[in-house]
Amino acid sequence: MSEEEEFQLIESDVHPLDGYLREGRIPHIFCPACSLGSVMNIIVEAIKEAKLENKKVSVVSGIGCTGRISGYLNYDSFHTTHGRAIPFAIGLGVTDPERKVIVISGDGDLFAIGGNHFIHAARRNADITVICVNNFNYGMTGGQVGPTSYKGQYQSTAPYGAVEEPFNLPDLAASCGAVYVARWSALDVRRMKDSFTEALLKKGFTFVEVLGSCPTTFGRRNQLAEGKKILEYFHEKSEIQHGADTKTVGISKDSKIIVGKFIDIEDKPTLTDNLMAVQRMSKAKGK
Amino acid sequence: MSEEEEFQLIESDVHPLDGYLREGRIPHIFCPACSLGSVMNIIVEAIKEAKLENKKVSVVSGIGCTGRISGYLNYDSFHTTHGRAIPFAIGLGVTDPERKVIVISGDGDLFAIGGNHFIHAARRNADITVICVNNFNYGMTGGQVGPTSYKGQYQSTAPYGAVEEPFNLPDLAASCGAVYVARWSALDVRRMKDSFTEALLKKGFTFVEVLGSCPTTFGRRNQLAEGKKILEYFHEKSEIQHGADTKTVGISKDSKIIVGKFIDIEDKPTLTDNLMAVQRMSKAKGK
Amino acid sequence: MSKKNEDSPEVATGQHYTTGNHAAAEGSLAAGCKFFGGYPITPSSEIAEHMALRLPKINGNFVQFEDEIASIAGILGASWGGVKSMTATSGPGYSLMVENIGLGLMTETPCVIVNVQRGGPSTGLPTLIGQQDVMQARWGSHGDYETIAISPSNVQECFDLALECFNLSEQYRLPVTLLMDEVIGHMSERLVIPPKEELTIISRKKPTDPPDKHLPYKADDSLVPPMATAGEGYRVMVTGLTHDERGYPDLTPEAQDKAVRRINDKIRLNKDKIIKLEEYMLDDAKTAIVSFGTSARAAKGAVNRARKKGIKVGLLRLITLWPFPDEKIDQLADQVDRIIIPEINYGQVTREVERAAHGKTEVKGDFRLGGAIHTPQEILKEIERN
Amino acid sequence: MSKKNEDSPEVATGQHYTTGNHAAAEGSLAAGCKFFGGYPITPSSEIAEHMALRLPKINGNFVQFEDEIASIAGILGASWGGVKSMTATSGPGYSLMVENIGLGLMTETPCVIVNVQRGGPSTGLPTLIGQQDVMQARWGSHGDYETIAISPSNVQECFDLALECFNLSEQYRLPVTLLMDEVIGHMSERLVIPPKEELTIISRKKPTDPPDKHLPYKADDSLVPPMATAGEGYRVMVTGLTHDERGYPDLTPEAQDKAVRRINDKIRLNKDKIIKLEEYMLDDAKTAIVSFGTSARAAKGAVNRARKKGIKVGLLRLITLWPFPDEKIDQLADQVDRIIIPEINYGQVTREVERAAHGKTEVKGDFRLGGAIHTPQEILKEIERN
Amino acid sequence: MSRVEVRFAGFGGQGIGLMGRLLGEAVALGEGKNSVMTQSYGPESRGGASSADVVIDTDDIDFPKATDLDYFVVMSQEAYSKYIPKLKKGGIIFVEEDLVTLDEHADKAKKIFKIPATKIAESLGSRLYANIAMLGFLCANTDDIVSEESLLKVMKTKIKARYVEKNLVAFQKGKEHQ
Amino acid sequence: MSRVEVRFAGFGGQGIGLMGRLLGEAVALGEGKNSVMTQSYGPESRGGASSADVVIDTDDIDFPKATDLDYFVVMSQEAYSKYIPKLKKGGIIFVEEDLVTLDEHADKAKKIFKIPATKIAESLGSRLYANIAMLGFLCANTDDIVSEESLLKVMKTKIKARYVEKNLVAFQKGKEHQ
Amino acid sequence: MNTSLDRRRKKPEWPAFIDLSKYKIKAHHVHIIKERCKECEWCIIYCPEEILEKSDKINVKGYHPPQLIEGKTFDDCAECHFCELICPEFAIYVEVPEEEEGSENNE
Amino acid sequence: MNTSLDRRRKKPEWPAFIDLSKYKIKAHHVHIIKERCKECEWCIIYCPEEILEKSDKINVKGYHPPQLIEGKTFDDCAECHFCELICPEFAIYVEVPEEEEGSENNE
Ligand SMILES: Cc1ncc(C[n+]2csc(CCOP(=O)(O)OP(=O)(O)O)c2C)c(N)n1
Ligand SMILES: Cc1ncc(C[n+]2csc(CCOP(=O)(O)OP(=O)(O)O)c2C)c(N)n1
Ligand code: SF4
Ligand code: SF4
Ligand code: SF4
Ligand code: SF4
Ligand code: SF4
Ligand code: SF4
Ligand SMILES: [Mg+2]
Ligand SMILES: [Mg+2]
Repeated sequence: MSEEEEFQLIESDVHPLDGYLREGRIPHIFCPACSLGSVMNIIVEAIKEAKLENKKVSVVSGIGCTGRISGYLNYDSFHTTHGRAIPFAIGLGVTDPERKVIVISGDGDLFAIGGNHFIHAARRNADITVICVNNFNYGMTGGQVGPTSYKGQYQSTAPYGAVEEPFNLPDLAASCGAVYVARWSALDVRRMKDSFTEALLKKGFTFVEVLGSCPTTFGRRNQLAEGKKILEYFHEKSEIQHGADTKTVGISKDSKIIVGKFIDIEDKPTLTDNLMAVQRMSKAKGK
Repeated sequence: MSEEEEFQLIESDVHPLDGYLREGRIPHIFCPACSLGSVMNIIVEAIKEAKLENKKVSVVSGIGCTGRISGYLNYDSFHTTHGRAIPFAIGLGVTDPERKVIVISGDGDLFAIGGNHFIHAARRNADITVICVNNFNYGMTGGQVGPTSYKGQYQSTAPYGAVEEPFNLPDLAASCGAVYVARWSALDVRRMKDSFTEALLKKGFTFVEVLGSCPTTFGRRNQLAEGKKILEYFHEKSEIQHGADTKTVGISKDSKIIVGKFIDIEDKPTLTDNLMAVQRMSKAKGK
Repeated sequence: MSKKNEDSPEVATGQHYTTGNHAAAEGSLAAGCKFFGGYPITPSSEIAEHMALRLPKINGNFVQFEDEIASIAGILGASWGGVKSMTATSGPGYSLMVENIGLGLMTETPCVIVNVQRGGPSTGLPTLIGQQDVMQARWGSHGDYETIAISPSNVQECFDLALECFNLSEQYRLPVTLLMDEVIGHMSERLVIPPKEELTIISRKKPTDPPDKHLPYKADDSLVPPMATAGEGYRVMVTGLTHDERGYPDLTPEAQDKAVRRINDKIRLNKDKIIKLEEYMLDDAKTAIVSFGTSARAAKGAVNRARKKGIKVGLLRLITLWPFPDEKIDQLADQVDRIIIPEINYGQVTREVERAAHGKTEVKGDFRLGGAIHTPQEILKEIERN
Repeated sequence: MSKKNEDSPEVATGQHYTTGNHAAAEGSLAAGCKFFGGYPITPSSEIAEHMALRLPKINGNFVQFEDEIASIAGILGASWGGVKSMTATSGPGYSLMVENIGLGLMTETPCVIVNVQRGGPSTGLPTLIGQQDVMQARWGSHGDYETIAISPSNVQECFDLALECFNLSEQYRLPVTLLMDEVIGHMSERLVIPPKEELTIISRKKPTDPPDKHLPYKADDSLVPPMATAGEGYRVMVTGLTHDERGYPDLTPEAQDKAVRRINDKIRLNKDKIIKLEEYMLDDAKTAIVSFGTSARAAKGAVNRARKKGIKVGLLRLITLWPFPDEKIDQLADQVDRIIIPEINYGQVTREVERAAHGKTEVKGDFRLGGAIHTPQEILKEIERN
Repeated sequence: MSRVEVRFAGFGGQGIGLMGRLLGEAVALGEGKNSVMTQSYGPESRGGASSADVVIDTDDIDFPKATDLDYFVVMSQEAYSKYIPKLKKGGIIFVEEDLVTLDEHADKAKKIFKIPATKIAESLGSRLYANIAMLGFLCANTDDIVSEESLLKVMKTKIKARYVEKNLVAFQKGKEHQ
Repeated sequence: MSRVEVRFAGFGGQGIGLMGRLLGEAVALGEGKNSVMTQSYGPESRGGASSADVVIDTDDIDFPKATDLDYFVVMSQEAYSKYIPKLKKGGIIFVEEDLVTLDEHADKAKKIFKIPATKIAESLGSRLYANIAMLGFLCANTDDIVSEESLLKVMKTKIKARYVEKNLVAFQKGKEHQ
Repeated sequence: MNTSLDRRRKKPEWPAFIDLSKYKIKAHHVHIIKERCKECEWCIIYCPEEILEKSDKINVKGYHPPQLIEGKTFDDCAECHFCELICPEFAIYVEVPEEEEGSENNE
Repeated sequence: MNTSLDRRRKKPEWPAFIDLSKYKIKAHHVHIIKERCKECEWCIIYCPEEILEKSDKINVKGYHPPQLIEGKTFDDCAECHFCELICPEFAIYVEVPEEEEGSENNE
């Protein structure tokens, strides 16, 4: 049998997106059946779709498995410290209002150690697109419980099951003032791409939560040891409810998972707008 | 004329509450017509009213004018670092479920540098009563803008007027899971006392926002240079709306100020309940 | 590792084969730790994980906080609540903790912080060894303080010295750092935990005077004041501001001198009681190796090999890194022709040795910048170079 | 202070009577600072306040962040955005910044951090002087690094050295600390700002090779790589992980050695170019005073008084604290019988002098623990004691 | 000319720092002499004691704080008790007479000038002008510190426009007080 | 007995660390010898190369890492290329034959044992048993490291109850592989 | 001195922050610790019975503590304790004599 | 090998996450970079046309990359790119020949 007959698919060495990834960095470090690779893939597609000028795009991450994404992407990319992607991104962003700054990081990074920066950035309506891959735990450090772990979830630091109420991320974002809020599971690749694209094209603080599959450190402890089981779970539980009241979209064990675009507000002045206004005022007033 | 005739009020050297204050620490350092003294007064009255055992009460503060309150009160008192009163209080609290831990601190302390601890403590439903005196600025350091400053407010670091959206504190608390949320202005002393008392008697994360008068660093820059003007302002603008949807209670320049008790939820397991549950489970499971 | 002894479930008496991280956790439990507040970070996370498993069973509490700042604040709070408390982290987390370690030092709050060192600076080498946080353990927080930091070289010591950290912390009333490294933390070896009765466990001195007479920051000759904690009726007043003996803020140079001098002197003047060293074949040595942690194992290997070749070399292993054993080094400088310091950093202990040797002997660092440890052969080469 | 010169509004050319804090702000503006990210803290807040007033007028941005961690992260981001950036704080805030200062060091990000020192540890003496953060400026963050810290002694120097900090930061690509103290920060004196043309302003070296050939972390003999920033088409890759010349994470001991050695050596090997000292009446001195910041003023007063009495004493004023002038001290140790170090701490620079003097002369610290400064009379007494 | 040391002292809220800054700048920019102004703050800038030192010299000023006061301008009892020991023998005291009661320590002064600065200020509508009234009083009764001209010039640039006028009146009233 | 050094190597997810831990504990608690087990991790514990060293000695073990491998147990090509230079001349290689192609460096080995551990494991339902199959294979073909008895004892206590049985089968299959 | 009275005129009805009917009126004393007062005037402005005013006397910090308006007596006090609760300086408080008799001369 | 097919049977209708009607069907190639595949099976399970299955071959890491189910051809592919978008390894992609002609031998 020839190769072709055995595998039937056409063998290749390169992928059409390879040019958008840093040379020599694929294979990435993500585990088999981890959705981070997919999310990375979709981010690139969305940047293409949004027709952003490549050199005007910066990608900023904190630390974590998700945080590694920035380093694979062939844009200006910044892998900062744990939890600090957002303030770094704000500093980076204000130096050039034309720059589109994307923050991509994990639930622990953005909402445990980084929670304060998130709520303040949303309040200020900073001009950044924040993508959080919520895999319900700290993947990078081996699977500890986190602020999005649902009650009853087992993790290395919750050997008897998590007991705390998790954050409802879309609601937190909304109540702090985000102008765009959406959530998709790792399976909703095409809708995710649309949301990323919309978020990128919008001014101000835009937020997309992606429910990611982490078979290694989340799944293994929660009867979802394979990536395909997690996707199946998302598939079964998801329900699209565009415009849902964010108060109602909290996730708990075995509950429905509400996905969709929840918030899309127009014309709220952004941090950049405000800083420009201050510059104008300062020149007007002879202080 | 005799003294009595001149002053007519009966002169005294001691106040009935002096015993609840640390010996030799009055006069306090607060400015004339600063409401922090009143709040301190009311906290003591509320502790009395709630009939808490004095030695089971701990008061924890961060740094700021408001943060100085703990140090005047004659309970176990802890004046920690800027922004860290809440996690300190959590550690202190879990060591004895009978202990009532009160956190009293300023808007900057609790919501600028300390914002993350606040949202997480609310999420965990930690057993603490958090009182925030929101004086719309950083009093202690001389009047910088803060996350509760309203748009158009002048402060030393907002010489052209504040431009950012402020936090709506009751809404932030509510959306993170606080079981009791109320707001009063410094003028509402009696209702404040009732709210403090209710909050103290409730388990879980309870939050009262007090709109304070800071004539020195806030008032002076905003045409409210005297404490009495600020109280007058509160008096004019306040409207009691118990049970108001917290989304609607944001404060902006010259807007109505909605005060009242907004949230009072029953029977939500608290951090202490949860930790006890873990202890039980750990003993059940032979892990 | 599971508990072996039903009577004192906090002490896992028996023989184990386990990692340095687990041993440190067990040592802490044996010392009486009842509260762990932490935030995961490689290569320390197994300490948190083990505590999460073990603490609830002995009516202790494990809280995973939202970050390292909350963790250190939380354990200070718990200590004032009257229980022994700890956290564990690595460089980046320790950096975040330094402000509140300062609060612990100023308010004289016993607690233990484990730093399992990885390569730095910054995120550096998250999974690989470093010994680059030695100076940070001493100088990381602003202001003047003295502190204690201890460095184990094997799994058994992780247990023994974790317990010792609690003892010192309670005795001298300060946050004590157990300065491990990634290799020790992740290495598995045999660990023998004695029965509880055989352990020496020290707890904070309590006041004996009645609340209305008590001055919480008044110390006797030991320079360490007894510690009343919350709920005991003493109405403690704790502040990171400069304070007088009552604990009241006193923002004067005089109060500052008194308060800050004492918290420094209680360590400076008790150095001899605190410092632990291992001396190995030093008696007739003409060359001394000074080392610590994992590096000291390679150093011992090198000494063994060199002695076989007849070279007069010995090892001074610093178990206590801070307070630094100035006098011992000064003495050694009188004795030997050369001091070699193999360390996995760019010259931290070497600097201190240089200072304490007062120019009396040659001081030579043998540095690795992180990620790998010296081999005995490499150190031997350094010994033989001349 | 208002701008005087319409052509270069960032330089407030002219004569002023102002504080050290305002002078430091003006020095930064003159150096080209266009972004301030900060969080208020006594006694540094006036720097932020002045920047809030001045920056918008020159198309710069002032962002008051939610805390010090966000502030330092923000200014690193701004620096990679291509502008000169800074923050200002005091001890507690600096403690919170150390983790991300480490990120700046590892990623070689130019920026300036002002620490107006107050008394510590912890909250300590918020409104009163300390010089207790000298060692923290060098060792506060985890991991191995070298850094630059500079200490002004008067208001004019606050301007001059703030500008110098930016120059060094841009030239050597690292966060540089301007280590002021409360007295200098709040003191008012005459300040003369020259016209822009008379100022030397250095900016980061830019790459000259095309993006596809560019290796962002490959340095020439200067050990400092040119810096491409965001938006220039170089697709920079910046990480706090150990990285190779491409900026890619490379978690091996070899990459660690190369990367960390270079960021240390770029300072170690350029020490002589970086270090600034003031020597005052040292030529024939038998006693040397080594001091810095506000203390150096009292020390100069003491030298003047002692000289009047015929005592051969001189002053070495450390303008640069880090890198430490080891060679100069070693030399001085050969010359003098005694070195006295008046400092407002419990012996930080004294330790370094002790190390660098190699036992060749008597080294004696004259410590104040914070809140007050030495008087010339007190130092004179120390000089006369023997 | 040799070193002259002036200390202003009172409590937070009296504008002690402003007095120091005005004098310091008037000297340094108006009189061609050197001056250093330092302040000592209470707990993070409010309440309690407050003081400001101005050291004046034609030479370089090494030590920036006042240690032997040539002039002691005092506006609260607490400040008086705290700092009176620092008065140089033969120094001069300016005192807010309603708020400070002198004691035997004041005997070492060569001269004592008294003024009810707060009352004067209140008569102008706010006790906040007391500091400037005192400054006028100081200016009128000394000759080796600063000229009225230099002081007035600085006041006009350094005081917020809307308060300048009232302050000039306060200054005048202070100057005229006997 | 003198020092014996064993290195297990492969990629993240193959359970390399577990092999080391089981062997280390079996030696230290079962055989009365000393053993130190160290691991080398990839980026924060996943992906890429993974290795575990077990050093065995009757004496104290100073240096904890393996530098001259007596036994090299290798389960990925990357690991083979990386570590083969460390094999002692006359050392022994155990190799997962489907995942590793040997080259001339292997010539210095005294002996080479090959096993399709992954295939064996897959035949039991999951490639995750490959490590234990390899361990059985190692145990069967060495005599100076550890006894089967000690290893089995440790496996029963250290492997999660629900996986023990399958692993024992894998061990057996490995042991029996020729 | 009329300032406080002028201010008071601007106020709408009292019940917005204090419900007078709750407090029964009886004889008692209003005490002042005059050195503590910092003249915020809150007790004066918000006393529902409008019985207080600023005095002319100054205390050691230069402040004018409150006094009874001429013609008012303790009997006019509603014993609502509002002044006591709101005083930020712990300077004013109301004490009800244990027994009605003899309350006038308990000094 | 039937695993993936079994799985697929559990699924409800496809439109929940992909709308087939959007993609016009035409001849094109599905490419595989086999050493990158880590056998997550997502392309297999969620291919709306159900044309993929695990192969028996293992790659260097021991994984089984996907192959066409026997009997299926590229003509069965809907060109929806779903496999391409979801593949976390950048291992599979779909390429539409620029011109219909000659598409079979572009290797
Ligand atoms: C200051 C600091 N604390 C802790 C860590 C360790 N750490 C690295 S990633 C991480 C959490 C990762 O979780 P998440 O952000 O959810 O990312 P994931 O790996 O799950 O994608 C932690 C705690 C660190 N690097 N720095
Ligand atoms: C880490 C740290 N950063 C900054 C400060 C300085 N600081 C002290 S209090 C304060 C803000 C006070 O504002 P708020 O909490 O609103 O209290 P207020 O004084 O207004 O009552 C600041 C920024 C500090 N003490 N520590
Ligand atoms: S640990 Fe989880 S999140 Fe991290 S790479 Fe593996 S599967 Fe993905
Ligand atoms: S500054 Fe403001 S908050 Fe602080 S004491 Fe003064 S008035 Fe009160
Ligand atoms: S208690 Fe006070 S406020 Fe109430 S009526 Fe009497 S004096 Fe007025
Ligand atoms: S409320 Fe208190 S401080 Fe204010 S005026 Fe009345 S007595 Fe004085
Ligand atoms: S593009 Fe991929 S997923 Fe879509 S039908 Fe073709 S093979 Fe299936
Ligand atoms: S989606 Fe990619 S990695 Fe997963 S099985 Fe298909 S080709 Fe392999
Ligand atoms: Mg995660
Ligand atoms: Mg405030």
